[in-house]
Amino acid sequence: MTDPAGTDMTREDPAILREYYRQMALIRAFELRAAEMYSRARIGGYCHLNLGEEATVTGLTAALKPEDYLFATYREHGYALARGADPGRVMAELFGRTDGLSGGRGGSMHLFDRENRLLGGYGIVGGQIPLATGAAFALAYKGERGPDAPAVMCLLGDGTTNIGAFHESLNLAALWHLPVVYVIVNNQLGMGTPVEAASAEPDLWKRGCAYRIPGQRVDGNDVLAVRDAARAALDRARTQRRPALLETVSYRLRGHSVVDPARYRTAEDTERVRREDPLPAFRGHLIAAGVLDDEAAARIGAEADKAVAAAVDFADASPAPGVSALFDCVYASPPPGMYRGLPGDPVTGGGQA
Amino acid sequence: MTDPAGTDMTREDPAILREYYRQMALIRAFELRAAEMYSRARIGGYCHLNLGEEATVTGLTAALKPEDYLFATYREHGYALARGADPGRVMAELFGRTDGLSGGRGGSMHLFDRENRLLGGYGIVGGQIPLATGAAFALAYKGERGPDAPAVMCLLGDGTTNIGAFHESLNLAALWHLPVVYVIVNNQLGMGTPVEAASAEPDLWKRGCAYRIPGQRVDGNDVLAVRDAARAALDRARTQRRPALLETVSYRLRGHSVVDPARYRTAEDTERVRREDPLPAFRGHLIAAGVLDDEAAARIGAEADKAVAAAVDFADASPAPGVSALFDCVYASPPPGMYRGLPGDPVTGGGQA
Amino acid sequence: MTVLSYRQALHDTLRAELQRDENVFLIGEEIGVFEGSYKITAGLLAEFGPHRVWDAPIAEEGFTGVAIGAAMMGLRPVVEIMTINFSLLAIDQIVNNAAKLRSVSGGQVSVPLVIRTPGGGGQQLSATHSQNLEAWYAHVPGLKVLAPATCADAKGLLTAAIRDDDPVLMLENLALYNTKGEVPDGEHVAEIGRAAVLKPGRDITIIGYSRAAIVALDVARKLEGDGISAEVVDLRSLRPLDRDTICASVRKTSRAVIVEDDWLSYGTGAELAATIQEGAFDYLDAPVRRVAAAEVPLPYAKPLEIAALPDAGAVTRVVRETLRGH
Amino acid sequence: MTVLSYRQALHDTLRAELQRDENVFLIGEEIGVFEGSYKITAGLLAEFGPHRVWDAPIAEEGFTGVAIGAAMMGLRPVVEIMTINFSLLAIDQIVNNAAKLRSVSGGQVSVPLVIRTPGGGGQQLSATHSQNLEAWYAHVPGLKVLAPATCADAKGLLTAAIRDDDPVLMLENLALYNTKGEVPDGEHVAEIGRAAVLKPGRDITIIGYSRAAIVALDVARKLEGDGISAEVVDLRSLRPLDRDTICASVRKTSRAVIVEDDWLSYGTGAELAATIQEGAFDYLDAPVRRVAAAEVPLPYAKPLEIAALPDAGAVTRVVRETLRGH
Ligand SMILES: Cc1ncc(C[n+]2csc(CCOP(=O)(O)OP(=O)(O)O)c2C)c(N)n1
Ligand SMILES: Cc1ncc(C[n+]2csc(CCOP(=O)(O)OP(=O)(O)O)c2C)c(N)n1
Ligand SMILES: [Mg+2]
Ligand SMILES: [Mg+2]
Repeated sequence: MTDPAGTDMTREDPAILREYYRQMALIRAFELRAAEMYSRARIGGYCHLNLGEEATVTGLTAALKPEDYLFATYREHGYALARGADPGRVMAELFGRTDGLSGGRGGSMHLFDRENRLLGGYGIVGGQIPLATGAAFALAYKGERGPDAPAVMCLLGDGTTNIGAFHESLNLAALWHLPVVYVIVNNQLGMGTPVEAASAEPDLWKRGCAYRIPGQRVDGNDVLAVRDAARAALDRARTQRRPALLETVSYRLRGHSVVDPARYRTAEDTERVRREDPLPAFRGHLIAAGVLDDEAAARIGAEADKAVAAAVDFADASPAPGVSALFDCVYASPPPGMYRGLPGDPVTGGGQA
Repeated sequence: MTDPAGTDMTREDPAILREYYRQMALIRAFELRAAEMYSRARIGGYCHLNLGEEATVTGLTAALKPEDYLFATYREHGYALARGADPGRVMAELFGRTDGLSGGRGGSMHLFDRENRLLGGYGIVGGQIPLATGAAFALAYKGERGPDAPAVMCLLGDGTTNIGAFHESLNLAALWHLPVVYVIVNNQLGMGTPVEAASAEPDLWKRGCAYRIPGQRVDGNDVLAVRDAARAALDRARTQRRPALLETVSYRLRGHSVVDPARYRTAEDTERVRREDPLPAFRGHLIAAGVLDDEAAARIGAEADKAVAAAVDFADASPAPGVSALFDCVYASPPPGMYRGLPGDPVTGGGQA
Repeated sequence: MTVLSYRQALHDTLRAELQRDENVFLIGEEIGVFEGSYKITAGLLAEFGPHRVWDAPIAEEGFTGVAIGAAMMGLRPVVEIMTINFSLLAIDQIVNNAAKLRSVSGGQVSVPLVIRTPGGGGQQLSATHSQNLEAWYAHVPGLKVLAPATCADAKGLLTAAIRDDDPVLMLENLALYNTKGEVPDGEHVAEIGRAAVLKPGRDITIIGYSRAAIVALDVARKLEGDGISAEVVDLRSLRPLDRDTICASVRKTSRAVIVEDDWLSYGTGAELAATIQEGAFDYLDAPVRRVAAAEVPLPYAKPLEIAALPDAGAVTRVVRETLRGH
Repeated sequence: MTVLSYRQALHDTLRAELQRDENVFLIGEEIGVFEGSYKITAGLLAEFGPHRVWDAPIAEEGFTGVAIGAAMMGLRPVVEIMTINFSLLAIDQIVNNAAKLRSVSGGQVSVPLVIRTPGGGGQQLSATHSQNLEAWYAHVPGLKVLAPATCADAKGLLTAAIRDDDPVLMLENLALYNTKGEVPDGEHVAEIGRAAVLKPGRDITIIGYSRAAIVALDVARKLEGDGISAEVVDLRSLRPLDRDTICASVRKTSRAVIVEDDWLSYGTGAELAATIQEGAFDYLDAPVRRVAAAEVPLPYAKPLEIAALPDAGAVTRVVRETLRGH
């Protein structure tokens, strides 16, 4: 793992560094507010947060070009924001409203933003991996190659490396030379299971060995290290059509989802939560490097809070979808005879003499 | 790959070497006759032969102790024979007769011989791998360990390393320290697909790297090399509860199944068929080492033919199962209400006034 | 009798069976340290240790197959698949191995296996996490599929399943875990394959299983006040299906409504309606109607979710229509 | 019109669509060098090259998911899954992704995908290789499920499927590949969702799809000689299901027999019987009967296999019973 303190801030444009901090602060504020909204029953279902992954999210999305495609997991609010989605529309999706990214149909686990080339959050563990591989297949099929060609980034969790779809997809990507970068967002837990209890090779970045896919591990709390590693891997994908496996290591600050009190955490784990929080760490580095001062940091934090408050207001004001919309979006071309009954409706128009 | 000529025959008991040759000859004779019986419509469905894999089959089963368990693929006639099943009962299974190993219910792809601890041939690619892992789990659960403890051998084809079940199973076996040896019987083709066209890491024995499972490749045409490598891996499994991955390399002499004319083979491939036939090669080595002479070899061949002819007679004489047996073997404890209708039978006893 | 939650009844049964037979073990994701996604296995790792309670990596196909293989060797695994939605990853192992091994081996191999898995929508878990796919499993010879509605059956059927020598899919339901009811004390083994008449009645039969049977019972009780006497049949088992009890009830009442949480077309209710029209044809005074989920990937938004799922209101309406109709 | 085999009709359609639209590509195991397990794709690799015809490793979940992902990007993949039995490995991708992406994305994503896969028993392929699991897919909103019986429909429905913007499961049948029939020349696109009356009749309706529709037609033709006028309805599409055509036929004939190759309980016929008893209740003069496969993992031995599968004899018997019965 690289040492975050080791990254040379002085080579970076201070405006970009501040922008990264702004993004991280926005994600933090958004996720804290989402948790609150969940506890107030404004959000339902499952709600998985990026708390503790703000540097990873920011670094990975910073490496993406606008033309690139991103496939995410159910833990994807931050990616939607960092990719450019309007916070109000993201919050509206969590609220299940018509102005949500998917009109309230998908909810927290299924954020799609086609315009910003976010091709979805996915709830079935590993289900997104073949799809992302297929998107890369489509890019290769269309013959796009070179430094300006789009590539695909596919996110997955540490626990997800143990499922069959991971294996099948990486093999296909390597075999067919597809421009895709698989990123293992190792937050050190899959629900309550630590990496070593789930993966016989806990150095997850090495698991590409079975497909001759090069791997790399970076400190997920180091936004610049994450960005640079992802950028290099994406560039290799663009120009050489070689998939890559990148592992970012950070720490999940809260439970698996909002409802999980994480009682399985040890006292030492709790201490790590404090120690491994990327937001104050990055702020500290920026202040030390003279890129930010306390006042500017506070202002950025306040702006993030304001943006999130506005997002909540927007979501609140957005109407819930009406029942007449129930059968929308099921088929692109719904054939005439398709049954569209509500519970208890007859299956046919008549038949009783 | 080891050189078959390199194996030191002089250290082996000549009786054992002749027994290996006898087994290989029996498998060869059996498979040739099975092909013939298929073309005469005495065998139906799919029928996959071990032609070209006789040294692998014999070497692998020679490494097994009677207490060990074997899980096979649909290409398993030879393993059933080498494991001790009566050739007549194997042939009867292929004929679909009541004296078949499974009473004619399973056919060529599903040879089971519980007594000889052959826990099945399996038709879904990769389907046997989790089961074999589970059998090893049961051994570990029961606490058996040490040089006399049983272990599990699981066969799979080269093409099968690309399916999810392979990945999930190897991870579980390594994580839970299960006494199982996975053997990739690399016959260089999965149907018409060469290894390099299917596996991004064509050195298949290396694919254990993703689970810290040690791998090894041996010449599948060298019965002694196969046996010794399998034995070492099984012993490690027994004593240290460590899974292993063993790759044997041989060449499929005919089509994927009896009905496949293998038109996709090149002229060079056909030349390899001649060159890589393990049976004449082993005979040559044994003769050169003075373990066998032409006459003895001919006698063994003749005995194999006789045994197979007797197997065909036995199978022929065995009755086909009667329709009254249709619902046998579906449930261990069939509940009273279970529907057992033949096509067109009513679903209930009555109901019409 | 003791009043317990459905969750507690399942938990206590697992505990009792772990105590009774050391060949019984539990395996699944997050059932140990995390104490189960729905806390059915809470405390069992602490009590029985990691030798009996196995936290599995996210590998449904792998660990379900491992359990099947262990069952072939004589162990009695109880698998938890977190929800039935994830069972799709393991379905090849369940359908092509667990259900068929006895048959393809000509009886040489038994698979004494239980797969516990909850179905059910209504928790705003959206399209991929709210499915009711039990009709798929009920279609497959070689499997038994149980679906307890009551807390007593949660105990009785799970006990029966664990002691059964065949592979059993035990369908639980997210919406039932917190319901409470009387549960027999001590040993309680229900018979597999018998439906239960939860409430006798004369005018109409309402048929359900799992959560839907409870909805049916609620509706029937309310209708009693309006002078409508509805009989409620709780299937308890989808495979085998107790056609005799179903048809006997309808022969008595002459009318039937089916309540099911799955999608209407090709769902469980289709089999029930098909069975009834065949087995009680001359007794039927009205078509058998089905109250099922609307045929959409279940949306997240609450109003859409509510609209898509069957509820007491819809059942009541269809019961009244069925009584009036002919 | 030209007389072609069902296999040839499928082959020619794939070829024509590959020529017509360069976004169409084929992917599956052994479809290229090996020319297809059942030779549907013979010659297409040679003609179109590896850029259009992709031989996939044995990784059903992976390559099916790849096709779905490619479809999300606007390509039009035609996947071959060697038989429907192996689709279980890919079923999560089909049901949780292909069928739901449009919905969970609120319409942002389309999945113009075709999965071709044959079902069918009767080839002595035994328990794991002889299944008819189409009822599972027909149950799932978001999918379309087509099942051509005739050679003309093999062409017309496959063309329609490839040009459709939704995910379509195209059920083929091992027992039909060698059958022959007239196929319209040139462009021929069938309408998705319409059943066909293969033979009009007055006395009884026999309903089937895929191979079973051909069996139904054979039986109906033979019965004509005995003065029995049977109408034959070929569903052609299981999802959507053309309930109007089915019910209209039964309202005319008052009796119905269903022929299906899958297992009886919770099979496709259950939905048909349920639909008919609801949609034609007052017209029915006898219970709707189903002729389906016996509920066993299909045994290898020929006499057992024959006994387990529906055939013309069983259909004839049940038709006669249904005519006599009431
Ligand atoms: C196939 C499947 N199995 C199980 C689950 C339940 N589940 C949801 S998230 C999760 C843990 C995933 O862990 P990881 O991959 O590390 O991602 P993280 O949640 O830490 O981001 C599990 C088991 C699921 N959604 N899909
Ligand atoms: C899941 C699944 N997919 C496809 C098939 C069809 N199939 C049967 S054998 C085979 C090739 C297997 O190749 P390999 O693993 O090398 O074994 P071999 O036949 O060479 O022994 C295929 C694709 C199957 N039986 N199961
Ligand atoms: Mg994690
Ligand atoms: Mg092979």
